[in-house]
Amino acid sequence: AELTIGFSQIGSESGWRAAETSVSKQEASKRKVNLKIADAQQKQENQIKAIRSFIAQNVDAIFLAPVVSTGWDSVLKEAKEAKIPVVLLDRDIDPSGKELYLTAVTSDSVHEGAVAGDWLAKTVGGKACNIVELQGTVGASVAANRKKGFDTAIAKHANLKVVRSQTGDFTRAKGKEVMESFIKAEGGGKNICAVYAHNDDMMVGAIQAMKEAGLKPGKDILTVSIDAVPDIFKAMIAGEANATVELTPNMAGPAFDAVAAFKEKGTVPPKWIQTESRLLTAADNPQKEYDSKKGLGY
Amino acid sequence: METSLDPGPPLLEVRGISKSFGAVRALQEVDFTLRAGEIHALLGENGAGKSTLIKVITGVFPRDAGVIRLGGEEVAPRSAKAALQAGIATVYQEVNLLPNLSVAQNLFLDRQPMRFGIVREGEMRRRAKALLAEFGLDIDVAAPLGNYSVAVQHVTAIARAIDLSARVLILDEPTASLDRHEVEILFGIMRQLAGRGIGIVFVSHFLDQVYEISDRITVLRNGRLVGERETASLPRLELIRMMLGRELAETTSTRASAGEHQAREVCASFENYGKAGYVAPFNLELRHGEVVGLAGLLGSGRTETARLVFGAERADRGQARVEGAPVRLQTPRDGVRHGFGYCPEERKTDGIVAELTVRENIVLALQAKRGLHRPLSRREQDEIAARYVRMLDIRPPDPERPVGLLSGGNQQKVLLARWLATSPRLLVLDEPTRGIDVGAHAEIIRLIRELCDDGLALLVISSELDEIVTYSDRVVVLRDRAHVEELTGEAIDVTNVLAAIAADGATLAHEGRA
Amino acid sequence: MKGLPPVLITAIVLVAGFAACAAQFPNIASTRVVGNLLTDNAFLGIVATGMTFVIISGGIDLSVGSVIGFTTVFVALASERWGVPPLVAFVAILALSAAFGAAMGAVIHVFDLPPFIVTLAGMFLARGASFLLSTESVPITAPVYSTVSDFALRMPGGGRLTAIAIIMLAIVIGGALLLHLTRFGANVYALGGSRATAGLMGVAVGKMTVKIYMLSSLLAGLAGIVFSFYTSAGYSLSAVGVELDSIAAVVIGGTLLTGGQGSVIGTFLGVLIQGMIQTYINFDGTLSSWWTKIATGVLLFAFIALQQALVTLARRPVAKRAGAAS
Amino acid sequence: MTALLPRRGLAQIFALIVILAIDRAVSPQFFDLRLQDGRLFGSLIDVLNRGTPVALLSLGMVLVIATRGIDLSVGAVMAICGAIAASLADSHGLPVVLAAALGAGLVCGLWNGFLVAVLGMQPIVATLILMVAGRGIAQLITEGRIVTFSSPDLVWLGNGAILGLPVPVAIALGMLLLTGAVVRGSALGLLIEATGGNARASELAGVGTRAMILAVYVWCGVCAALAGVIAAADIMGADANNAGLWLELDAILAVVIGGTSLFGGRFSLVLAVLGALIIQTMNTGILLSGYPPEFNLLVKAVVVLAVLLLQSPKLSGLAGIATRLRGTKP
Ligand SMILES: Nc1ncnc2c1ncn2[C@@H]1O[C@H](COP(=O)(O)OP(=O)(O)OP(=O)(O)O)[C@@H](O)[C@H]1O
Ligand SMILES: Nc1ncnc2c1ncn2[C@@H]1O[C@H](COP(=O)(O)OP(=O)(O)OP(=O)(O)O)[C@@H](O)[C@H]1O
Ligand SMILES: [Mg+2]
Ligand SMILES: [Mg+2]
Repeated sequence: AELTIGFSQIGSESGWRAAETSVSKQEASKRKVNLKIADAQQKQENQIKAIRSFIAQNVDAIFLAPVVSTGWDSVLKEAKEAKIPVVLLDRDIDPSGKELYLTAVTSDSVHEGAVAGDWLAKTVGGKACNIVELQGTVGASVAANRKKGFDTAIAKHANLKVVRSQTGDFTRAKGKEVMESFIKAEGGGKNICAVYAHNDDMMVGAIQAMKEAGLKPGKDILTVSIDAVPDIFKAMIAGEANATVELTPNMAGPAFDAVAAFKEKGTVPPKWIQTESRLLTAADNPQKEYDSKKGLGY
Repeated sequence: METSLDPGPPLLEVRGISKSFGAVRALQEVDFTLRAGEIHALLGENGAGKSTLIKVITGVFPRDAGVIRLGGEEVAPRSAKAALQAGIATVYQEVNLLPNLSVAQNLFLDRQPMRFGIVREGEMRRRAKALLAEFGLDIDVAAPLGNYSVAVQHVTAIARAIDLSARVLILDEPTASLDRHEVEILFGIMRQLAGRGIGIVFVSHFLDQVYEISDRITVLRNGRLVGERETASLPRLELIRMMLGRELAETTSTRASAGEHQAREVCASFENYGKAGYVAPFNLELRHGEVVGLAGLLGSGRTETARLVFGAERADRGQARVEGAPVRLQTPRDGVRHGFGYCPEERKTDGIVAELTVRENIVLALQAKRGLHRPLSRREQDEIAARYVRMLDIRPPDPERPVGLLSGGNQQKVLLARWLATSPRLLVLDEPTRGIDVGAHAEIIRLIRELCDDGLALLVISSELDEIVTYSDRVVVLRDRAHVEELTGEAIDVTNVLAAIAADGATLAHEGRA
Repeated sequence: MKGLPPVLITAIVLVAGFAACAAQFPNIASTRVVGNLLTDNAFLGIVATGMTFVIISGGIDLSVGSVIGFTTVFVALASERWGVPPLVAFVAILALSAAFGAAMGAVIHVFDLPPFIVTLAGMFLARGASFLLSTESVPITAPVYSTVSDFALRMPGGGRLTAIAIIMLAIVIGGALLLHLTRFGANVYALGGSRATAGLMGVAVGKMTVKIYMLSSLLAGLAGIVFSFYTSAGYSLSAVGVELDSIAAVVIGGTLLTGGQGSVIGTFLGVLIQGMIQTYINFDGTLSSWWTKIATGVLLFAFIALQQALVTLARRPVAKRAGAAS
Repeated sequence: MTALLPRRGLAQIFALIVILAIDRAVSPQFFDLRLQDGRLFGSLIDVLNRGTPVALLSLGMVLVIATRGIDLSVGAVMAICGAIAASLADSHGLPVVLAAALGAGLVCGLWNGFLVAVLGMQPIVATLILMVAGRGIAQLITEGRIVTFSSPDLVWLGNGAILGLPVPVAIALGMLLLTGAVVRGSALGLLIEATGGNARASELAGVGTRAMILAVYVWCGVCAALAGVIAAADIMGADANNAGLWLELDAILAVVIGGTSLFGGRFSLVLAVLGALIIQTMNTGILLSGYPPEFNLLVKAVVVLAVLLLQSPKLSGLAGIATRLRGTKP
């Protein structure tokens, strides 16, 4: 029988998120799943409402991309009572709720930060390097995790130091504005050796700021960021960006398969289906990556 | 009027009060004494400082200097609430009640009858009804006050204050929008309260009323005390001289004869003009150089007629003509475009733009008439403003003062100036002399005559029959939202107008005309 | 002044909307959905009740969303990290938020500043303070929480009337009584009519202003506690934008933003109307993110326009009869 | 010239100077300026450049607020117009792009004005509708992506320079002069202030209050459109999700800091723009200070309150100084 699945999506706050939504739709139509998407406009209360209305509609399964890690217990309990399996996409929830969902298809955002940090440590080698950091939205768990992973990775290297860290709200415009002031504050950019941004969008903005200040991003200042959206590959092709860590937008695909197997054969999937966090640099054929990602709705 | 010879301790004693607003010295060392059981008139020109003195006494304005004693004890109320608690109840000059609350809530705000922390709505309404009944007002006290006319609102404010007054009652121009009948009722109640030993301060520009009701008079001029007299021993001319500081030029009535007015050209005419549920259809001709007065009781439909004529309200039947040509009057803009002007009766809400300066208020209608793309230069504005400030003696003579800071009478003059500046062909004045002092009153009546001589057509509403009779060439009498009678020439006198207003069955036949 | 006709109209609009939705998705007409509507909007109903008082008095309170956010973080940290019993934390946070509101009211009155801006600063302040407390979301494990969130009255048809929904209904009823039956309530309307006039009539304007903002913040604090029950967590970014939702609910409920008119029941209906728009969109489930926003806007417009039209229709004959100045 | 720069600007200018001084204290190179590729470069220029969108928004917002209205939709309108500009940029010439974007802003303004002036809705809800739906429309245009472009003309609008001044700053300056000329050069200013001060009285004096209200919302829409185009040009892409997000609050804040009452009436264009600069000077200072971002909002709250208290008529000390200064003037 055709499955009806409700997907409580966070919103469309970034290109990556839009791509995740459109890839989910593509994957659903591939598998002839009837996918109902409720967009929560970044609000947890809207997500809870959406889940409740999915339960009221008696869907076959619920996908949840949780905007925050806590606060899902009671609504997920309701889903459990109604015998509707829940799959978490993209982000994990608080450990106390482990038995309330079927599986979680997510990347490890601490790990992502660590991958970025390790790359930087390796690239810089032994020379001293002042890093500036563009954080995501204050309070967002992804931002905190990506910071944590990165900090742990560079803590092992005394020559690496984060000298400035401000929030760029995950957006291009703020990324550019914050980078502008970092450049002013750090002697016109001469004291900066690398930029780490919690997502590619902020990095694209920061690259513009560096160019406008007469600096050569990618050469004068190294860049590393996370997500792997098409535009960062464009910058790599132009030699203006150095590295990014991929976060795949295809979280729904594995989730559909897990639900189908569970519904048909009763196979219980592992609690965590971790997606790969690939490091991509200028050496990894950015043109090819760009072409393959262009049409995904970023 | 005979007053007791026993001096007694004064109930309210004010000594050496001064108050300045920036550079304007509104009060300078003013003394004022109110005895228990007396009705004390506080008089002066517009802007003399009467309202300011009252607000200083009740703590609305902090005073710069001076002392206030109540029953011999020094008091310093710092808010209206404190004054109320001390036993001073006040009706301020502008109707100061809340149109969004019900009549009953207005009467009992902050002192509602309570039980277990809950307002006893029924009890409150019953008491409200009883209170208003004393003024012959039988209205739905649960309806919002804003649904009622200014007159009703004013009566409500007075009723509230009277009910509150423990020792002192202050009434700042309470009679400005009341008709004779209601004034009579008010005076009756005031005498009764005075008889109980309450001291009453009464501000008015109607000298007849002052002589009728007051025991003593205090006169202010330019923020200074001119003097305090027994009413009985103060001749009227002497009083006017005290107020103005000069003699008042006599106004003479120069009414056109019946034949003369027929000969004049029609400026605007309205045939079978009306709006369902608003005013019954009427015929009205307004001629150049002629004053038409509208007389009637409160709520008889005078304001409604004025609004229809100007275009502030849309008629649903009939035909309007200007200089013989048919026109459509659907918005005030249409009226203004055809050279009409309209001074509304509710000055505060419909007239002035309080925050703007005197100059800006004066040029507003002219500018609206000229349109956006032809702005008046600052020089032209200054000239116009200066001209009318001089002509109408607006005080203080500072065109850059926000109009909201002017005294009530002076605001009225600014409104008049606004329309005069547009050189209108027809001017509709709704209660133009309300709140205007004797001097200015005479000035405005003179002005009305002069304007007519220059060919202006005037439609004037006034509750002052004497006044209407003085300047009108024709008087249209309204009753129950219909035009019932038209008096011309020699037929115009107070008795005839009163008869037409009062006649019930007798003139019903005329209604067929409408 | 009691605003009964507008309330009735809002109620009619709500019922009509509900019927239209149920016609398309029969599942909507169930006690389950109604129960969800009450539970999901419990915190909104509580803040909107407070907001009603503020708006009727002629003010506005933009800080409520942030106060909710702060409250959730405070309560979570208190019970999880600082070892304070939840009930003590509740009392503390209610006192704190009341003091916060009182302070805003005092600033508004004493310095004669526009409430919009003072409470905007309050919004920054409360949100900023919650960032300082914790930027992470903190799960709450205290036993009270599971007890309260598990409690529910079963309604026929599988619906659940949860504890927080009951709290909200109680607040709405209490708020309505306070507004319509007490001297305090009358003074709120008086302030909205005109602050200056209310002062001249003997209302203690300053005290009232302080009390009104205090009430609003207090209810925002309570809404924060309810929110923390709702999610069993404290999070500094929770309830972002709730101030706009609650203002919209108040206004949809027939309260005039200029003050002086309105009702708590109307606000409650406004909350339900908003909740229903969202339920409808969730049931539909085919809308992309952008169509969701567009549809919300269009439905908002439809409801307000319908309401406006009904109010105008309802007023017309009355205006004629009284000849009242419009 | 009291019309353009009223006497009451003292508190704002004082506030700006104090914040500039604080910025200098946290960042010693704050006042450094140098020429870089024909464009001035330095923190001061950043303040002007980054302040441009809010300054443009506040130019429209101040007129709306003067009529006793408010426009919550400006952020969404920015997003719509930025999206339109970005989608057309690579296929059409700059005039077409600008015409389309500004035209869209105008239509948005007309819609708001229609709801307020003709249907008589309360401004805050009327514009809330477009605030919610508008961002959806913008995302519909971009399909949720960041639409990038490379048209050098449009990019120049964001990153070019005129006489060393960034183009956006020059545009904002131009708009200030244009708005000032239109509003104070015609009778519009007076009629808007009258409408906001007392709409009933103005209507009776023959002022077309509906037309005034419609006009200010339209102008506000056009200003927002321009801000949207500049924001898109700045990052060479239209970010429908984030462009102009929450900027309506900043614009309102700027207007209020500029001394215009939310209850309508008297307004000042120059002071509204000054308000925008005060906000941006504070924001840039926060970025330069190096404090952790958790403090941003707290600092903002404290500064906003301080600036407002400075203006409060009740702060008698300062008021006394002001009147004395005013009194000594001839
Ligand atoms: N709030 C205020 N701010 C500044 N000036 C004021 C204020 N209130 C009154 N004035 C000024 O004080 C003077 C006295 O005004 P007041 O209202 O007391 O006059 P009045 O005698 O009541 O006149 P009227 O008969 O016209 O009511 C006037 O010049 C007026 O412009
Ligand atoms: N004494 C009264 N009792 C009850 N209602 C009244 C009274 N006087 C006026 N009203 C109400 O106020 C409404 C409007 O009166 P309005 O002021 O417009 O009439 P008017 O003829 O212009 O009188 P005026 O110009 O003398 O105030 C009337 O339709 C009536 O409902
Ligand atoms: Mg007076
Ligand atoms: Mg009348």
